[in-house]
Amino acid sequence: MNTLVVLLLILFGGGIIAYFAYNIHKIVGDIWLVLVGFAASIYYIGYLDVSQVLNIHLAGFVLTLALNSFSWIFGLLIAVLLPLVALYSIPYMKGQDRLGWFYMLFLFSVGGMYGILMAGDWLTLFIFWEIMTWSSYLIVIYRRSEDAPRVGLKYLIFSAIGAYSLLTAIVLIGANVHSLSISKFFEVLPMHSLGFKVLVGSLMLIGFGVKAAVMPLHVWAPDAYSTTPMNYTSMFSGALSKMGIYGIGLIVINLYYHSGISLAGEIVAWFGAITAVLATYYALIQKDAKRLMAWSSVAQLGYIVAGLGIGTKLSVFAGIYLAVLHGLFKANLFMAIGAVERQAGTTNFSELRALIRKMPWTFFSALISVIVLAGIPPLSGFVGKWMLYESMITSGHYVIVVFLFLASVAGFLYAFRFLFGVFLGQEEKEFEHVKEANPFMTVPMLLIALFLIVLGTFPGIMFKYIARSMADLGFYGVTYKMSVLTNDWGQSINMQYIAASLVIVFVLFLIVLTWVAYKNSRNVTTKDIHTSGEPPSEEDNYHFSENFYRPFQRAFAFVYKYAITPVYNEFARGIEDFFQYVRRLYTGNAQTYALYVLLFLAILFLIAKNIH
Amino acid sequence: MNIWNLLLSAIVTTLLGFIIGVTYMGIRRKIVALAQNRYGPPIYQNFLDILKFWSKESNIYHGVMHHLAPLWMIAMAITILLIVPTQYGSKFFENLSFNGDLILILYLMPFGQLGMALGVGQTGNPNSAIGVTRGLSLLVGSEIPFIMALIAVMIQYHTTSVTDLVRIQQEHHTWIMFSSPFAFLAALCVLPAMFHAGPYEVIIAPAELASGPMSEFGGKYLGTMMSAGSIFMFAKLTLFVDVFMGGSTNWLWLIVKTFTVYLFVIAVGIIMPRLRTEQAIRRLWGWPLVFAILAFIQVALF
Amino acid sequence: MADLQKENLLLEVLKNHFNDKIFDLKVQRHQRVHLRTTTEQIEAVLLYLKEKLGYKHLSHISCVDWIEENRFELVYILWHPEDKINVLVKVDVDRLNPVAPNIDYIWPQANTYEREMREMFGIQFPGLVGRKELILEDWDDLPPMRRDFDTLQYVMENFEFRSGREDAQNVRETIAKRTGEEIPEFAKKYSR
Amino acid sequence: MNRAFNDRESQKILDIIKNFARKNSLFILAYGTGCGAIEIPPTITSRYDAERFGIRGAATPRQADVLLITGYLSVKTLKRVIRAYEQMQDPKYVMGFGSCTINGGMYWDSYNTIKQLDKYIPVDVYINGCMPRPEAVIAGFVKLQQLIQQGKALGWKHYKENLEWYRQNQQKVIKNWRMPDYNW
Repeated sequence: MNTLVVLLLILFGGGIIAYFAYNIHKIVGDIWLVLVGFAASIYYIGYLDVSQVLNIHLAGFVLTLALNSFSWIFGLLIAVLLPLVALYSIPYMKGQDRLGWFYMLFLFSVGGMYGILMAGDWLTLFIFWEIMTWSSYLIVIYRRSEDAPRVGLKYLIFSAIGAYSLLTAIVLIGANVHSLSISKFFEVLPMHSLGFKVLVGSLMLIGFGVKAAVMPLHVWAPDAYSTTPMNYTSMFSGALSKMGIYGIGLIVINLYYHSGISLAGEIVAWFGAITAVLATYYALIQKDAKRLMAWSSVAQLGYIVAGLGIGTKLSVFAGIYLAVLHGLFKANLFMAIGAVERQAGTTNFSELRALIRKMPWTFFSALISVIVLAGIPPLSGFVGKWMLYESMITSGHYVIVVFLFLASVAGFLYAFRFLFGVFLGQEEKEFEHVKEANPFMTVPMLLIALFLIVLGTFPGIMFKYIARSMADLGFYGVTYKMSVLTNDWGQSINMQYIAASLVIVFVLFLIVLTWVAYKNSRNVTTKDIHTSGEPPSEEDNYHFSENFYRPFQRAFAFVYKYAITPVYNEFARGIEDFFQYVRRLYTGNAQTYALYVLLFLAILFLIAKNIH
Repeated sequence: MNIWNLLLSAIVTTLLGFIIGVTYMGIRRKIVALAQNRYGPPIYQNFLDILKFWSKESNIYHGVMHHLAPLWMIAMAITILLIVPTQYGSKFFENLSFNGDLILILYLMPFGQLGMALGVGQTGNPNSAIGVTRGLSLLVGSEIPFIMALIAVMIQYHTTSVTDLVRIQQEHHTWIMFSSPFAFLAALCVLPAMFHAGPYEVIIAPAELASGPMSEFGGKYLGTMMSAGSIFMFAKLTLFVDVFMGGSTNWLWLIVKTFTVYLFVIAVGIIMPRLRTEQAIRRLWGWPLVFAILAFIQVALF
Repeated sequence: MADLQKENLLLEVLKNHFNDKIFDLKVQRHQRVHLRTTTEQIEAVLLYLKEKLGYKHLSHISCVDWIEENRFELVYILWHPEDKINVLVKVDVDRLNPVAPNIDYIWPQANTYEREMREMFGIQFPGLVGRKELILEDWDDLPPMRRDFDTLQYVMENFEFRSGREDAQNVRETIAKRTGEEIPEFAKKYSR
Repeated sequence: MNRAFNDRESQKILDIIKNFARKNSLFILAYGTGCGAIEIPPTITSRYDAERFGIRGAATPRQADVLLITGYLSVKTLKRVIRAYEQMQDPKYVMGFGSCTINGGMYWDSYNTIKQLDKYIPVDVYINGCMPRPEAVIAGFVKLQQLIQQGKALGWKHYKENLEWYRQNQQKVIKNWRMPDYNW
């Protein structure tokens, strides 16, 4: 039997069974979920045959399932995250109702992602794209919180914009190329006119850009990421957004660079860079850990899009590397936030204080992830950042690299904001009872953290797969070494020496300092600080959480004043109003929407065929 | 590369960097004193300070991150000193200069700052946290013109390695400060901010924030931090000299060059009054950014 | 000396308005008018002075402990910025039951003075808002500015003197002895 | 190697080095009570330049070596002084300025100021005067330096050993003792 179909069956069948299993008992459902997670993951890594192709003839269309090395690496990311998130979900979702429904949608969306990666033709891609979108939409509104309908609506409207532009592009392809096969499309593309290429490319980029949250289309992302239950957000931001990156990668490299319109690719890169800068600037004024990390996701995806948009060998390499890495560390960070939310009951910076002593393991994994996020050596984030910057400098994109540097330096600010706001500062009585999260939650986080540490010194572990996937994008002869990075001008850095130097000095002084200081050490509380002699009373708390970056905000007032959104909000509100109006025509039932999408698809195809 | 040779040269370089850095700080105090019409402390005063901090008997421990805070600083400082080429052409003092480049150094610099920021956060002192936010905000101000200057140099000479830059300057008998003057000017303007000296000392502001990030550190922690600060300062000076002033082939010449640059920083620090954070950022994004853009234009045109 | 036209005019106005509710009216000297009233009338007098006559500024409220006459004397010192006249309004408060009206709705700054008097003399101002402690901390003895509070005794009980101060002389007595001055009896008693 | 450190003679040499560093690097925490606070600025600025002795202001008790009590000390400030003193790291020294810290001075019969500073915290050096001028302050510092070099400025040890006595005295004047406990 075709291994690709088996994987999809595991996920979709597992999803349906999970629905019933959770209706029997929670424990049955949990066991089933973990089983499905591990089964899908092990099956994907161990038994999947990449060379297999399956053609399904359906109503005059040929639906193709085929995996290549480029999509395999994104599948690998999902395969790594899925079992860990499944383990994490067991304690995280304790006490929630409609778990069967939730996990069915969860597995469906994962199945949808795999379907997208396996799609060999545009129609299959679109079908799975919609499955993924719908299941994720239903998860966004799963929690029935106050603003869930609004957030869900926002997500849905942007997804609809993306889906329709994708569909239009597919119809155009169908009408002009007479084949919906993805590989065939890229083969014959150079023969087509410039206008066709730009039009199809732009439509596709809008479609994929929605999921990748590129700047004009990102509005849904911060809300949706922060409203969804955190165990799904780690998949949402970690893996689902990478489907957009996957699509952008396909389009930018194959459509723009291999058919001679690299300017368009650079425009995409510019969109990515601006996304990175502005999203970073919004991230650091957020007052909630979830929203901060949601904005940070948008910013990080901006880097990846910029890397793919530049289109040199090293930058695409860096883009894919960062995409996989972002999936890992952002999933880890959302898991950590989820653990904090579950244990302390809030993720608001003005309420949270000093959880480091209470939740040391969560802090550790969050710390590692934040270091990776900030791109500080010697951890793995730096490897990606280095390749990205060097590729841009060596290819002469020096203005765009300044923008990315700006985003990344300002990224330190929100990285510290997050760690300080949640884990550091003065301890509060209210959080005395807080305990470390369940091992089912911490162990997956720590596993990812460990992997991120190792990857810093030995990035070659992952380079192997990325180099293979580069061949599928048309970059042949990508060389890599275990821990030596080389740029296009031939300069190289050796991560082993750097890491060794840092670690040796660190450990040496740690031993000396601990040995010297241990004997007469006085453990003090966070209340015993310099307060000009005034002894703080029980109820005093000097935690610093309001107006955290006030001077920064003042200095960059113009960014917040002009670039934020009176206009943009109006635009969004207008769209929402419009949608509200449109909504009245329909029943408001999700199935009806799905029906409409399918109807629209059918009508478009009919029109397209008739025109021809 | 012989590992023992590397180790030995690393230790020698670190010790020399420490001695020179601490002496520079003492000289700075002396110069500031002379400018204020005082006699001032002896130039070895900072050695005594560090020794005194290390001979403190008791130790105050706020938590793990607090304990580790000075270690991030010193690991970062020493690693940067090892990556920056101190002696051009010397086989012995090669250190790690072929294993790192400018981007790595730029990214190593916040390594210590963020590590310290975490330790500072665990003490729970609001003054320290305010100091850290100021420091990080200032980082955005100073880093961008500096990075732009470096990128201009990198693109002009087609290399991202400091060692290569030194080699090019030594072989062509020129200094980059003459061949790309705008990049040099931009970097020079933000140099005081990189040292948190001169008008950009709002981070530690003793009268206002009780020395900001350091306010809960004392004894051995502060001693380690001061040592790390001295080494880091010398490493930054060496980096500046390597990139813009042709590096050096012996220690004496290196000392002369770095001290000249440091004298500039001290002079600016004595003359200029302290700026508020947003003023500092605006100032750093004023002329330095203009110079950096001119440097870009120079690269693009020539 | 300057003529006391303005001061006398003010005296007339006050006399006409309040009749016998105020007494002891006199012009002490140039730019200074003195009057006395009761705790019942003090608010009306102060309000009248502020709203009608333009004594906008409350310079100070002070308290004098007349322990022999068993009363506290509150002195409200007002200032007219244009006419340049100080008015001293004095009120007597019973020492055993020291209650005076709270006037911080007339001048907000009165709040601080009243809190200080509450702390230092134990005078109660009904409706006075603010922490109980203003200057002292954890004070549980008599209010320390009262004259029946013996500071030396308190010091002897709570602190210890370093030896070597025993031969310290009373400066006032020494000078008096040297010059042959007679120190009156009351001054001796409360010479501290 | 181990013997060398435990050996009496070498221990002494190590102590001499340590004390030399300690005496030449005094970070002061000026607790500006009373009129003595105004004597500090001239002492450390251009006219008298205390920095030539290695004396330098410290911002927080954690970094400081010397606590200066510059003048009369009310009971309310005593509480803060004790806290600041206990936050300092060993070895730490205290200097009392002026006659008020010695025997109450002109506030000898004030209900609210303490009379003998050394009953509450250990004082290493007193400087006489009302107020001592900067010359006297510097003389006091030189005296403190001599004591440190000789290893006699051991007020901090004394405080630790007689903590109960000090606590008793402190709690006698500070009625409402709401101070965090210290684990020595």
